[in-house]
Amino acid sequence: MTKTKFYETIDDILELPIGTIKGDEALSTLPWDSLAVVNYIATCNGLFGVVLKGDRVKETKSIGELVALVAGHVED
Amino acid sequence: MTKTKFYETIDDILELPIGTIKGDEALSTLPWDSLAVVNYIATCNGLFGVVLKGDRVKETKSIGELVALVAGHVED
Amino acid sequence: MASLRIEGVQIVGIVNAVPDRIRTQEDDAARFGVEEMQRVVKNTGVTRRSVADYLCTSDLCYAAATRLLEVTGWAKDSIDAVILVTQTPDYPSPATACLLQHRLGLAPSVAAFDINLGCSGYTYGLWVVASLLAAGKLKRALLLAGDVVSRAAAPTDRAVVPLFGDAGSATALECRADAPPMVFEMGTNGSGGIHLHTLAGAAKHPIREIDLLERKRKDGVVRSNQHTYMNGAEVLTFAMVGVPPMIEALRTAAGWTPADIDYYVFHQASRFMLKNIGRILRISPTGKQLVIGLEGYGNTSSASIPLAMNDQLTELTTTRRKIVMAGFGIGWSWCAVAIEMMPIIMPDILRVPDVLHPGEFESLPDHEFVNPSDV
Amino acid sequence: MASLRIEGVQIVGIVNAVPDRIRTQEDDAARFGVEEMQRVVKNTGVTRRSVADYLCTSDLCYAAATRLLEVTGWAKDSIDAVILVTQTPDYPSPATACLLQHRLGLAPSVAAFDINLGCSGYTYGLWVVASLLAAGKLKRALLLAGDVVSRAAAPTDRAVVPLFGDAGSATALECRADAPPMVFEMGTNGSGGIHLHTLAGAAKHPIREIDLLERKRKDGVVRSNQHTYMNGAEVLTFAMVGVPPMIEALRTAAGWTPADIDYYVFHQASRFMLKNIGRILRISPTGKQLVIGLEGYGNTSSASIPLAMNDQLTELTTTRRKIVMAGFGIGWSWCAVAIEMMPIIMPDILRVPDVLHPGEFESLPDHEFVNPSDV
Repeated sequence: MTKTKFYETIDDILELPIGTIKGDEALSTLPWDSLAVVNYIATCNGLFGVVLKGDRVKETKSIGELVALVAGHVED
Repeated sequence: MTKTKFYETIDDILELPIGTIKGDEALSTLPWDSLAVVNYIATCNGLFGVVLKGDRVKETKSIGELVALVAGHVED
Repeated sequence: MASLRIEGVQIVGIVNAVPDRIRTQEDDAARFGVEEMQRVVKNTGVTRRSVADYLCTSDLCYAAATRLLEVTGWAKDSIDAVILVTQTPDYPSPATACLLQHRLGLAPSVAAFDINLGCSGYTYGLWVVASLLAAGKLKRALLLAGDVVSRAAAPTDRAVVPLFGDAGSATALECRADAPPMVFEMGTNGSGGIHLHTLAGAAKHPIREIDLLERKRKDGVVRSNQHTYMNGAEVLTFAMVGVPPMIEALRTAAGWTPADIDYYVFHQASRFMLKNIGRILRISPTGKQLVIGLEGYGNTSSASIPLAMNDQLTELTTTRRKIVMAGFGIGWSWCAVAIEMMPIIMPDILRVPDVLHPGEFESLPDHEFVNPSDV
Repeated sequence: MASLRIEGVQIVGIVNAVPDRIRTQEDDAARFGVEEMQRVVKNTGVTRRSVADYLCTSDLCYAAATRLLEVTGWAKDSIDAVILVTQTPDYPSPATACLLQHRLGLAPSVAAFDINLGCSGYTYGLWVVASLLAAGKLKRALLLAGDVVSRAAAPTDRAVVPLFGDAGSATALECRADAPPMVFEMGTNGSGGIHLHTLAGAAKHPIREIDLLERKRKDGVVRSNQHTYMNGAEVLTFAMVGVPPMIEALRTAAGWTPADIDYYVFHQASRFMLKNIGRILRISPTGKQLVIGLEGYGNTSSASIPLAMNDQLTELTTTRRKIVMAGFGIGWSWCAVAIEMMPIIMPDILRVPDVLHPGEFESLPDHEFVNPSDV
């Protein structure tokens, strides 16, 4: 998946207008809550078959770190 | 069913030697208890398809009265 | 198993019944606060629920089954089996389905039993009843599925109370040689059982006095051990991660492309869960393929799938439709089915007066204390 | 229905497990008196019972199922379904079968649910599992049937305590094209539900403090509302009047003459009941056709039929036999089956150490009180 498309997926998860996420946001500036964590995990599972650990996702601080968790599935 | 055969069935119900019941016994002289009542009801149901009421069976005082409850199914 | 196919069984009719007692968002706001309820409703999508203060699963399913027999015109002695799926039976024993055999006036030749499942219960029930009909070449069966979850919830549990409603359903199934096949996909992961359970009240944990105490617990909820425990985040994770692959496997097994499917009727867990499962499955959020019918009823556990169809898909009474149903939850347990439904009989949702139906067991003289002062 | 026939499913093996804790007639005499126990034993035929102070249905069925997988050599991932029949589950929810999926290490693709039935449960369970296998063309299933009735009885109830034992069973069933048919006859009469029930602990009657009081009742028994209530005379009447016609109907449906039948394995309710049902059916009291296997185990509810076969019919491991099984009781509910059994795998009855298996739900941190002094 392209990075742009994946950012749009995160827009979807966070119910933001498509094109909001640019890739350098800190999660503290976004509506990133426990529901979003679950949503992100389930979405990556559905998109890539990757099973992310909840604790690892909760530790992340930025969109960049989130994308790094599925590196290899998202094009640079 | 013949009367003799039916008396043998009652022997069976009461766990008495075959030939014990002659037909004129009072129930008070026999091991006639609540289990025997249920047994008699179930046996008449099995033999004749007759559904006897528990209260009617409990009211009886003698073998003669018991047989009268299934008159028509036991030959005179 | 991977998936399985049942031939020659058809859904003929569905009736749903809910209590006539309504709790609104405003009612809940009085307890939980206006802002909290706005946040809750945004996630759950539930603005009002039908809840029973008095009605039991039996009462709701009795109302639904009685109406179902009327609208189908099925003679009582033509029914071969009545199977109840519930996690909130009337009594620990006997099975509520046995009591309903008598109350509905069905013949003593009817087979009856209860299956203890919740959110996965309706689709599991369809599987069991369809199998019994097909394997035994029976004629007709009633599948009853219902729960009164609201009665098992701690009154101040804000994760449970504003979300759950009560409902009972009755589904008429019949053997018909020309019925399209039903394709099922199901499974179980008992390691998730801990996240949604009732602790006390059966053999592992009979109720002692301490179990009745309503006390604040480490998760912040005030409840007794007789109340339902739910870890919402775990339920959400299970469903969102587990359901999409199940649906994909089912579509493959049924030989259906995503475009073939008219409707997805999932267990109505919460709007958030449904929307995001739909997103992961790439079901268009603007179309009507993904059925969401919980706004007026809440999550009604084993009754939620038939209730959502009744609420949202009245066209099923006139039109042949390809439907994917999926139940998932407590256990963890899940079951999905792909059915091409012929037009069914489905009258309006019944509203049952929420009055007490005294249990006949309670009035048994044998239960009376010998010395009435011994209380 | 009148009766029905399932084709292509075979019983491959049976394992039974009982607690290693034994209560003898002498132990019971210490509570109920020597003469009373002589009278009781004369009727029940039970001189000792295996009872669990700690083991649950899950533990006994787990032991039986584990051994069953060993002796059949069945791979865990070859099992398609695990169905538990019990009226004494571990928890009100989720289903104990879901927890057993995890504990047994079965694949998540396994279907699992509980059926709430007691004395009629084993034969009902055979019907359900055979139907699921036949209709879905599944490969293999485990039918678990077990109860810990002794744990639900009031300790001083002399009608219940000296009669009931605890046991769990596991039966391996498999689809085989050449399996002889199973012919079933079943039914329900919910008007009898009142005579054998548990009053408190579900939606109709949640437990309050008053329900926990162990008090003498009008029928002379000291019990709480959480204990099992039984009207023995009504149970006896139901069984003795109802079972013989069911067996006659089944023999007709199966096309078997009385002479064709090698063994009658009825629910082991009590010796009195079995002997007299046998008498009404004209089964010779001196022959071995009527299987009575309750002397060492008591009435073990849903496990009593497989346990009696294990105790009395070791020849089933080597010899093809025509068997009539019949379960009947709580509900009222009844189910009989005529099966020509191929030789089965059936190792010795397991004796399971009666030790506590702490429930994982109890140790969940979320259940802890915030203020530990709040007890």
